[in-house]
Amino acid sequence: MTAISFGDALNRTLHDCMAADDSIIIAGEDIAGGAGIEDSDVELGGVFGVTRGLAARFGTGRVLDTPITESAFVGMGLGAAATGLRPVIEVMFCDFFGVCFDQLINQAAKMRFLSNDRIQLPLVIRTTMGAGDGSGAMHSQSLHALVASVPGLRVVCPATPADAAGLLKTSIASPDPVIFMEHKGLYGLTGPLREDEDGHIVPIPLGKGRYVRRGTDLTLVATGAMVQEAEKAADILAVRGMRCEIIDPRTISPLDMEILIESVAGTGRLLVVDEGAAFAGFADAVVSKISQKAFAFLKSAPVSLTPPHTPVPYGRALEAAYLPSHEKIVECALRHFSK
Amino acid sequence: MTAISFGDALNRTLHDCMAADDSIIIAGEDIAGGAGIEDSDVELGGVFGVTRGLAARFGTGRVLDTPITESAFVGMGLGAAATGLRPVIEVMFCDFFGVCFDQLINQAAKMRFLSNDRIQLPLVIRTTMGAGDGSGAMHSQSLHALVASVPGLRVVCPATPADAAGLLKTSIASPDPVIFMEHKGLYGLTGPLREDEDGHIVPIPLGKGRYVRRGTDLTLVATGAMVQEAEKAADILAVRGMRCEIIDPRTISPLDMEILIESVAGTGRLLVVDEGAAFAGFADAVVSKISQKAFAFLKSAPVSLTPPHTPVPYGRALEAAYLPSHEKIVECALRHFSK
Amino acid sequence: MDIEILGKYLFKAAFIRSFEQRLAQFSQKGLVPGLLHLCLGAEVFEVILCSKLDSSCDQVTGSHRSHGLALAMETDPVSVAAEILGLEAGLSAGIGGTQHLLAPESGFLSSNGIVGGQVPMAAGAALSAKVRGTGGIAVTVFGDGAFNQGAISETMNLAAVLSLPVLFIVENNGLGQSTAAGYATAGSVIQRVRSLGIAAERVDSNDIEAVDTVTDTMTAWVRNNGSPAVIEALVPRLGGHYHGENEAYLGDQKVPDPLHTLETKALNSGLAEDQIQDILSRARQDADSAVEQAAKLYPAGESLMAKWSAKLHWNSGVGLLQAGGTDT
Amino acid sequence: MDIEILGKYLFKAAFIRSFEQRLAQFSQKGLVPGLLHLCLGAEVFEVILCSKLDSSCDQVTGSHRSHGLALAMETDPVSVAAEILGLEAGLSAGIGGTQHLLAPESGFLSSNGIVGGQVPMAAGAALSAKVRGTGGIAVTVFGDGAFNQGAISETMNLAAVLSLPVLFIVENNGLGQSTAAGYATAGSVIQRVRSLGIAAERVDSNDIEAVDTVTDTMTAWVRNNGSPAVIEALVPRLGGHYHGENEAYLGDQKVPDPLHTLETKALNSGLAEDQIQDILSRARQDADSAVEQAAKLYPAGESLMAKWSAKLHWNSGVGLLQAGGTDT
Ligand SMILES: Cc1ncc(C[n+]2csc(CCOP(=O)(O)OP(=O)(O)O)c2C)c(N)n1
Ligand SMILES: Cc1ncc(C[n+]2csc(CCOP(=O)(O)OP(=O)(O)O)c2C)c(N)n1
Ligand SMILES: [Mg+2]
Ligand SMILES: [Mg+2]
Repeated sequence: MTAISFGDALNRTLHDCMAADDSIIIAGEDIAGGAGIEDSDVELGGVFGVTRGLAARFGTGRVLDTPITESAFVGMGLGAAATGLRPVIEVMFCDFFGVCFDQLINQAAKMRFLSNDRIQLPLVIRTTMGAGDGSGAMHSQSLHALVASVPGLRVVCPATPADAAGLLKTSIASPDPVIFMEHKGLYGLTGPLREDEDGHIVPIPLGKGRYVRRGTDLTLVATGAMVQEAEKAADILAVRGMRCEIIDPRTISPLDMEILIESVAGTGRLLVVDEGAAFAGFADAVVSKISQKAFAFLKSAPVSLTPPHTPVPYGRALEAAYLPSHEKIVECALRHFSK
Repeated sequence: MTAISFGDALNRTLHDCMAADDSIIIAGEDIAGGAGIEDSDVELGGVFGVTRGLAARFGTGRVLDTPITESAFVGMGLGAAATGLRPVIEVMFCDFFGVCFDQLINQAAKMRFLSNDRIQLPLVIRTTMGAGDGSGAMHSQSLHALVASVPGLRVVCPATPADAAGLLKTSIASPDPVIFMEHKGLYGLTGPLREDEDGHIVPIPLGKGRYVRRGTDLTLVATGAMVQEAEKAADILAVRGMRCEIIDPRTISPLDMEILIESVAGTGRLLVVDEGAAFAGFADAVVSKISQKAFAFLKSAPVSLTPPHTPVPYGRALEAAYLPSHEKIVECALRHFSK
Repeated sequence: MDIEILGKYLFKAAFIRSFEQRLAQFSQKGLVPGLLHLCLGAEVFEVILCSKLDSSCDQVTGSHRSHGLALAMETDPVSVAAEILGLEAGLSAGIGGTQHLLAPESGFLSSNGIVGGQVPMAAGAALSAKVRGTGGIAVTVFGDGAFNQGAISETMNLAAVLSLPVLFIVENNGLGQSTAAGYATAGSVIQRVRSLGIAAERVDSNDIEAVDTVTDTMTAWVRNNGSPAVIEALVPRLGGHYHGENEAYLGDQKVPDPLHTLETKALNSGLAEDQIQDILSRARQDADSAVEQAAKLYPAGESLMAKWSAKLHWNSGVGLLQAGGTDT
Repeated sequence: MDIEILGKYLFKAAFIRSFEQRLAQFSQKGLVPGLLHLCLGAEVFEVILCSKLDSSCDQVTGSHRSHGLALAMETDPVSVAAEILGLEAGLSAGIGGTQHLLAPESGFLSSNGIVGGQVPMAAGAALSAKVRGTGGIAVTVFGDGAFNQGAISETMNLAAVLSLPVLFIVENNGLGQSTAAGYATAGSVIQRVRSLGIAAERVDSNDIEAVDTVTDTMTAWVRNNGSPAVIEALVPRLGGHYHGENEAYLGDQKVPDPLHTLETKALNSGLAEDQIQDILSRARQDADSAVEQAAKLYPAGESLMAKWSAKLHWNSGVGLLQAGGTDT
């Protein structure tokens, strides 16, 4: 068990996977950095440093800096995936999915289906998500459910270094296109890495959630950066006598319904906290699925806690008012579930 | 009360609105038709004929045929809306939102907010949705909830000629960007048009649902082409002794929660049938909101009936297996609600 | 030109023509689920183009109007026809349909329902060929209308910048649906692509000799230099945008049919009249029988959708590597 | 050139420089929520460009790097600074921030967080001017990196085809984030836009006279002809991509600073040394005091978000015309 940051865990995984498999290539903007600048020999390694050292190690034949043309290079990724490579494409922020959305929802998502499974599409789109750093309305969105609502795309939202590494490894091996969403606020988070006896990263299956903590009174569902808020809230609620069970589904699609139902069966109460859409987002999806599948267990109305249905604001006070937080979780839990 | 087709109702509304307000312009592909063809004097009026006669009447200064560049002309629409015009832009199929999604989710959706209301954005994006005509995976999607999940966009899904006309009129007058989704399968549907004593189309407010029929045993929620399926199903279920109440919310955002809660308060049972996403779609949104807001009224688990979580298939038998239908509604209602 | 080769071109082009005409008849009888975008007029160019390719390492992507390309790449015609008819023996068991023909096994990676959607993926096929050192190239075919789509200009730039072996084919038939290319396109195709520093040639599909040379030169250039090139092919659109469309917007343009031109060329090059007739009638018979055979097959139905529903289900790991984990 | 005009240019450009430097200091103190993309090096060009515009009918849209443009269009500097600081007196009460400055009232329609996102909307502003007959034009400013984005090539084509009065400005600073323009861009900007049949000029921002002439000619051309034009402006990027960035990837490039060039030019044209110093120090004082004043204002908070939450709520008709209906 090594303690490592979330960002370094991803970097380590990319290094390991690329070393093990020649067919893995990566492409994106500034992922090596300094392309075409004469005296430049210092790698940028992506704006968050996740791709550091890859170009130096594997060469610019496999680590491609691209022009700022997401449609072209995401499409290139899927075309390469359909013809024998395993591309890992970086789209700097998921907000930029807007400029390449056709390549995601119509091309990547549908190709395996349209080929009736004659084509496998081992494509990973790495991207960032989430607010909290004053990046404003077009660099802070949480579009995990939006992409998960598109049949054919798999969506991963890790919350810890170990999950980031293990899930990235599995995503790269997946024959389905995977949208791999890294919350910007987590890059600095440190934690242990799970390795096997040979020092290999232990892969984590897609579709398998995780009990962050066990509890009996309320099921808190959270992903990405919200997991930490849920943990802090649970600490506070524990003092108030409410023992929360926290579930991190880790992947949005496939979604681990078993763990969700199991938990709600135990607690009878559901609070989903999410940074995504207030309408038809991840929170609505979970509340709906649980209401349908575990209705009999519910002791009271399920509750979702999301940002308001507005774009992400910029100013610090505004952003704080916008984002779910442990304080808001506590307040929400007490208001809805304290009798 | 004139009987008129859904398509003609839209055409009539565009004529009326453009005649009444010089600032309304329309743009899109082939909406006049024959642009640049020398001997062409026959207007195509759009691939579904909805814009027929507009170019002849209002001139190509206000009715603009565009190249096949959705990002450019949707963006042009929003820029024009921000600076004094009221553009009605046609995107031929909502599946093509992929190629102009940035202009929808980042630009149009966020502009009023980012300006803190100094800019109004009276932009209507007319588009088609829905399967059932063998158009295949990229001309048949139902992305109403996907766009409704984006804060700042309003989404309208009319199911009758009267609603199409009344809602289009209101949409054009709206200071918010509206995605106006016309189900391809409805263009031929005829019905009365609601006009006032002066022969003007009666506008229908956004956010106001409609009781399609009253009933006591089960609330069926449906929009667009699914309303007809719900009606047929209700007829059959009536024979089996189940009296369905059918609600057509008509607009996805804003969503008329009052009518939904009122209905569920009466019936205690909810079945949402929808042609959109099986995960984080309209059905999940309604089920979630009702489970949260009307839990106490629910006598049994709410249910959603959607297509499977796959792209839309092409072959007739496949497409029939994919789409919700009145038979499937009946089966689903009996399975879940017959005790 | 070698008359044997001319004969082959003629056979294939005539086959495609007959194949589509036969399907159009089926469409009129209501037996085709979707709208048919026929390639009437483009067959000869496409056949000659594809004759320069090697389906073992090259990949072609095409637009909504790609029946001919799939066939020119030697995709099994019964499977193509069955796919267009939405039947079980189709390439994808009828899941994809007329606008979504996928046959990477014969070098036809994909056609596409989104104008321009097929173009970026060609850069990917080219990248694969380059990284894996297969010697292959990618060819992507699209229309004059598509030419203005951002995804295409982006991909041309990307292919140039990354030196990817992609041959871009602009099939300029003068129309995008009902809109004239001259109206929709600023500047000229050739100038625009040359301004990217990409090698480009324009060819009239009625000039058989030129088509043969240009496709040969340009495929070789891309293959040998590992960098992109463009061909603008002037092809007529001999029918409506789709079969059965109300073509009222079209004036009466008269354009020579490259298939007739090829016939004449073959005749002038020494192929006997009866040989030609024989080729044409064989082509027609083969095409008819392929379509007829396809039409006899079963439609795919519920079980296939059930399979896919399970596979892609939001709560299913099927089809995904569940490395060391249980299937949820 | 008229020394009075040179003096004005100098004042404004120096004001923008000081304004941004002051904000950079605030950023270092942790008082700016987001990353600051400073326009260091582009001020002179932007000031001269905007001096040719009429804010009563023209509209400018800009990229992520648009503080200078907003100020050059005479947007109130306190409001701009407060917006960048995320405070209540900001243009949008701090909702938008550094990358989202919207001031249509002063002819600056919008800046943008999406590379290229601001360009199509300029076509719309131009269309409005055309349809409403205001005599206005739209100007849209973006970088060399953005130039490859599909939305931009699409918009150039659209503006040409529909004859829209849009002036496209490619601010070529040789870099898109850490990537050289020469690496990312096939062909040359000028050739590429001229191939669309669009009038285009290239100008070095250190050639003050040329900047003055080219911006004057091109804005007039667009206004008079009602059709698009392009200026490629060579501007240096005197700092990192954003303030505080690790610029290790940059070699040591030495480029002349147009602000110094303008100073020299003013001197050579007859403006006295002390007049120049006076201009520069006034500019610095004004800028400092604008930023300082802004920084004293309140942050907006919960009540504003509550207002917007109600307004845009998925279950709210607020902000929508509820024609004849009840508000649900
Ligand atoms: C993004 C997108 N926009 C619009 C359409 C509708 N559409 C299908 S084909 C077509 C015309 C295409 O013209 P062109 O590229 O010249 O090809 P051609 O049909 O002439 O072969 C249009 C507008 C589409 N399928 N995708
Ligand atoms: C669609 C999109 N892709 C990527 C980015 C991230 N990004 C912001 S600025 C920038 C570089 C832009 O370069 P250029 O257009 O030359 O403008 P400059 O920063 O040099 O002024 C990039 C890659 C973005 N904001 N939007
Ligand atoms: Mg064409
Ligand atoms: Mg730049």
